[in-house]
Amino acid sequence: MAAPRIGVFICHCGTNIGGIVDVPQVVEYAKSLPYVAYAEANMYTCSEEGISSIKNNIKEHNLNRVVVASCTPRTHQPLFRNACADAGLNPYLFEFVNIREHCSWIHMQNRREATEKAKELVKMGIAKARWLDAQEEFESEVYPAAMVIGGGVAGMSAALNLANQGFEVHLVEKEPKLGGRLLKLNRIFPINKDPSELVESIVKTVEGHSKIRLHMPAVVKAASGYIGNFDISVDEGGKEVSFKAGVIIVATGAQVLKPELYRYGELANVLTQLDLEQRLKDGELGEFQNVVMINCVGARIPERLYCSRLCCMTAIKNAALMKEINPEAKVYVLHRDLMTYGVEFEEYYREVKEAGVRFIRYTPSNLPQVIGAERVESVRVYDELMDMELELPCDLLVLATPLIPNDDNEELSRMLKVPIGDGGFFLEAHVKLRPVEFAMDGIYVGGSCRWPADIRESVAQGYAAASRAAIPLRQGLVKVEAITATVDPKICKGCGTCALVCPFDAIELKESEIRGLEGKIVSEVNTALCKGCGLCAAACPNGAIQQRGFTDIQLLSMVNALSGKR
Amino acid sequence: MKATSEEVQTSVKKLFEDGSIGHFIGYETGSDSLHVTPCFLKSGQAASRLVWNPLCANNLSKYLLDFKNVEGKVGIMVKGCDSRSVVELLKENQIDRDKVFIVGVPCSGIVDREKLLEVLGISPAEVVAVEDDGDAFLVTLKGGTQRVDKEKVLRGECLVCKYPTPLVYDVLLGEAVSSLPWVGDDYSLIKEQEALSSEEKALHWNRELSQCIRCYACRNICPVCTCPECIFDKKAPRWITKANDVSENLVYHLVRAFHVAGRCIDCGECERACPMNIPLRSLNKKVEKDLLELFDYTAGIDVEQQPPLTTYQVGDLDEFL
Amino acid sequence: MVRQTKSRIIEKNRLTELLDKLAQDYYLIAPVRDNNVSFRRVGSGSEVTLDYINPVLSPKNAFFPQTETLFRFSRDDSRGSGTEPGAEADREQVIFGIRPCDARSLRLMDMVFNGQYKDSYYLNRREKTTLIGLACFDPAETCFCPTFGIDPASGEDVDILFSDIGDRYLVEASTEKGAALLDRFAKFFAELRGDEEQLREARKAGLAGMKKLDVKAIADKMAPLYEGDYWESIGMKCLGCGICTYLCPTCHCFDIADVSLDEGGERFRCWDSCMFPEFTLMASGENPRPNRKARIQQRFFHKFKYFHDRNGELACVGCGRCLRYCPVNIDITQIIEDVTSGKAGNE
Amino acid sequence: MQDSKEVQTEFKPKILAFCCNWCAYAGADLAGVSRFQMPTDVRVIRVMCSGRVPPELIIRALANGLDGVMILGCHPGECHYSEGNYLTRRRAHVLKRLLSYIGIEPERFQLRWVSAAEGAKFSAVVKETTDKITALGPNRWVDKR
Repeated sequence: MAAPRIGVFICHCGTNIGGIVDVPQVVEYAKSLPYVAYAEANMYTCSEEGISSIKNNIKEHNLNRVVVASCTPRTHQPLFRNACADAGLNPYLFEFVNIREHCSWIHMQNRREATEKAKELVKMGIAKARWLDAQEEFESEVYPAAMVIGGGVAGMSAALNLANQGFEVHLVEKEPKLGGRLLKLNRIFPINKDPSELVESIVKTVEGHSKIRLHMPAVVKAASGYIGNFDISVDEGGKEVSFKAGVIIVATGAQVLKPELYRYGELANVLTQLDLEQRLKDGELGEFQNVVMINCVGARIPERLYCSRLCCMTAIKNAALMKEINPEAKVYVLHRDLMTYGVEFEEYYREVKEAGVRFIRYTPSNLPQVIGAERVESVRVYDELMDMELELPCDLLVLATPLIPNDDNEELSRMLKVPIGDGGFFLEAHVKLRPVEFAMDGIYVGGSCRWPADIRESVAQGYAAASRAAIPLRQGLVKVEAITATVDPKICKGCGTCALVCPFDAIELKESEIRGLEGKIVSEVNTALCKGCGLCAAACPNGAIQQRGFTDIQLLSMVNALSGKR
Repeated sequence: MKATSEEVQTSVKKLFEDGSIGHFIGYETGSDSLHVTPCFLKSGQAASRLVWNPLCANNLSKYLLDFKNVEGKVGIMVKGCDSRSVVELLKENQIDRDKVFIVGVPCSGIVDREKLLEVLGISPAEVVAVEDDGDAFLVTLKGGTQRVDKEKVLRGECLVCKYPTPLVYDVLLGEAVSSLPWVGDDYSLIKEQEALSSEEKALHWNRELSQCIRCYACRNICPVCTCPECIFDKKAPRWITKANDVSENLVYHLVRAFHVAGRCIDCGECERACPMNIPLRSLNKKVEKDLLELFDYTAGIDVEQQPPLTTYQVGDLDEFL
Repeated sequence: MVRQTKSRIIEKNRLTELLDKLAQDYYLIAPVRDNNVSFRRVGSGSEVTLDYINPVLSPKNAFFPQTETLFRFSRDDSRGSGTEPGAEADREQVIFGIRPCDARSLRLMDMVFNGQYKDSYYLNRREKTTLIGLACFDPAETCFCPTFGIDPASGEDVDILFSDIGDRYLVEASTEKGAALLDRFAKFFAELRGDEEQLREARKAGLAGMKKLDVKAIADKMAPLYEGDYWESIGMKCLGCGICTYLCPTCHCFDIADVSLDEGGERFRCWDSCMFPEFTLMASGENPRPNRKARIQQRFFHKFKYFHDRNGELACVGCGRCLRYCPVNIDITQIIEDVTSGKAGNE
Repeated sequence: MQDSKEVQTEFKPKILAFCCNWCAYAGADLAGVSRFQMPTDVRVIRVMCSGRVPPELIIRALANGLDGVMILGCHPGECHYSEGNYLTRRRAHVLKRLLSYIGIEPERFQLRWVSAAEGAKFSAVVKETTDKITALGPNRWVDKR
């Protein structure tokens, strides 16, 4: 291997870095460090000028490692890696040093120390770069089929989207009927329509689609594999069915909380909003004169901190409906805050108020009280705005309760190795930048299993998940960032510690087939399954397994560089 | 009753004869009456060399690694503690249970040679034999016999041993010993150390570790140090230089303590091997104590038990926030 | 050269005072009880222990330290790059309490460091050191120095020999360096009373039963064992640790490495051991001594053959440390007997 | 060990922080984007998961004379790799106690949870740790060669 020749490019980022850090001084310092063959400052390394300077200098100075000290690798690493690749340098021979977010922006009052810190960070980056190796990305074929779990509106939207693009879709629904929670609703806001029209037309399309294979009632029993190559087994009405899929979309929805509050379940005229809808739908509601609705029942409390978002609109919708059925009825909505985001919803709220529905704000420190022995007779509430206690006559109390995670989320999470976040909902890869993907490649998420979502959002997320899932399906090949684990079978002792800590079952103990080591039991990494977390490398007692791009020697060199060792 | 050397010899001979084993690893008398040395047999003929007495300190289980590729089964003599390192070796797939024949010997404590000589105020040449005699050792001297209380002359690990009888064996010679009467709080010495101030601790360990000559005897004798190439022998990355100074020694000993965390079974071999008398068990015991307190884990008990640092509970202690 | 002996006595109760004085004027190295007794630098006489047969580490550290800076360098051009010898190179040192076996080992080490190549580091220290030996009357069960012609009560290889003869030490200087030191500290010493030689002879009774093996022909008997299986059985037992080599007063192998820091660095050498696999590991990955058998065989071949072929001496002084401290009780005396009796060849 | 009289009047500690790519590093980025000002003594090494950091590195860093080492990772339950930080947590509990046992003050090794959204927390952790370690003074466990 050729001796390292490191090129260092230090970015002013306009004044973002250059205004604080003495960039020329850092450049001079970099030049004094071992293996540095070239160093320069750039106004903007990410500009066209900066990028071509990297490319030109790789050639001119015969550089075989590149270090850029600028902003964060989380946004700019691909750009600089590509620049290296364009100049014929393996993109993994690039190392990023963050002297903006981690230095100039947080030490604006102390230029001298910021400069010293930038020098040290650059020194550490160079120390790591010296040990970088060229890497090849692993490619694997994608089986052109998808599995969508959940036949609600989100799942159906996703399935239809992919099927219409021509991909085979396995849609797995645990109930005997498609439609999900929508089937239970009476009307849908803000259009105030019967959802069955909507559901039926979608269900019909799904059921009649030649590319959709329906598994119903069915539950996923096992799933193994990796992006492009999942092996799935479902229990379909007691029968085991197996198939392959290249991608998986999780759209399993959520359930409505049945509260243990306000004497729900004890008094006959206390309902949840969903109970109310069911009765309205079935025409079994009966007479009513005084309706009180309470919002945030079981939500935004210490045990369940989140806001379910939909319940406010549900309450407004049903309050309006009550007024519509019986214009003489008195309808009160007791709320903590009202979520009526979006153009139509705020307008809808105003209309309902005009129709005579009264909104009263209560505080969690002073909860409404249910009065009555056999039935609710009145509700006593402290009106925060009027600063007085009211007693509202009541013959129908309706509780708006939040959506809560399905009971089987945990099981599915373990099976698919996708995380569950606060409150038991599934957790996407990045709250802002990757909203419908899991960190686990090839698995996507949409609808209320992620977070309480209304129909429109569920449909949109279903489409979004499908469009992300279509990328690998369409490309037919997936590439894995070459930060996966590798084993040195010569020094591996086959203790299996790495396999025990691997969250992705990517490591197996196998008999080696390498010449000279035939029959030796050693760890073997399935690169397609490896997600590059490096847990194995940290657990291995003798460094026999390493994470590419984060090897022991690379990390140790950084630690030593920081300690003043070379 | 404790098994005698003769019983060991007879049964090993039989094992060779009936084809149960092709090799045997045991003890024989060493350079003097106060030493035994590992003994490797290929046939029953030499079985009369074997001994079993309170001087058999060596944990022989690591030698099993050298017999991976031999024909037939390897017989080995294990005490309670040694059997626990066998469990660890099995757990990490370092040996094949089907290729090992374990001759278990319940053990009521091993003599600390230096302590014995000091208590008796004699030189080793005067000793003829040491035998187990309940709560004492019977020491035959050239000029007569002396009984010495075990508690005064036992090895440190034997003073806190909770597993005198092997946990895994194919045949057990002698009666099982369920517990040892002198064993109380395993961790009283550790707790004393924990109570010191940071400065006192640093001084203490600086003094201890500066004496280390990095002969690696503690590592090489350790039955659970089984890496074919230790990270400390690697040239790249070089975790420690060969320079013998306290920073390098610190890295060596702390990393070693961590590497055997959840695997160390306190056979005491590291400390016995150390020519500089560094209290190495103290580091391992500290980790052992924490693993017990934090994760209710004890090493070397059950082959199926997952090592504590390769698993977790969502509800584990979280001090970090 | 005829050795002139200058004899004095020192009362036992004046020894600490003498050591105090020596510690003031010299870099004094003496046996100290830490976890174990070893030779260390002492600042006063009270730190010194006399309760030992032989310290766990021989005093080779004083001439050939386990870790020794060869030179330091700076990256600052204005300060020049070049070497900067350590200040310790110039100190005058005294070793008190060295046993005759260890003293003999220095003679063997001289053959290495003062042979074809002159090792200035070692030789400088040798030259600046005065050895005060302590005669050995109560050897350990592991001692076998007479095997190599060493008289444990003699001062052959030291500058001054102290012999414990009860209430006082007989003090004999056999070199000019030793005599000069006696003169310099004359006030601590007294004239002989006359019964000293008699008392010494009485004490020598303790040496009567010492192990003395016949090693006359050992080098020749080693040669045919090179291919034999004898070492297999020893290698099987051996742990491959460095105790025997590090504790051995005659083992002298070292490695050289650099410490490189931002501001500069140093080159140091440190003990190495033929028992370690990396000792012979080549950059290619090839290892000519790939197993414990090959390594332990090398150790004994070096001691009893190669060193002898080169220097006419066996590289062992019979101090017994390797036997005493070996965790698996590998017995060098047994090996010598096996080799010389021909038993080793029959295995 | 060095004589404590040598303590410089103005001690600037050198602290290393291993940050996981998904939470803590992003949190540090957010702190930067938010221009939260903080002490200059912490240097970040990016790893993909807090679980990548082996005890060897922490021990080596402290033996090298660094004054403090932190591992910053995702909150429990939020690991990008679902369980890496749980393993980190177990290791850290054991390592912290072992370090403390030989006299390295527990403050010198910290594991903290910082999410991608917690720029403010990152900055607070940096301040807090810098303050604590400054108060402790230099890591004098080993005399640097």
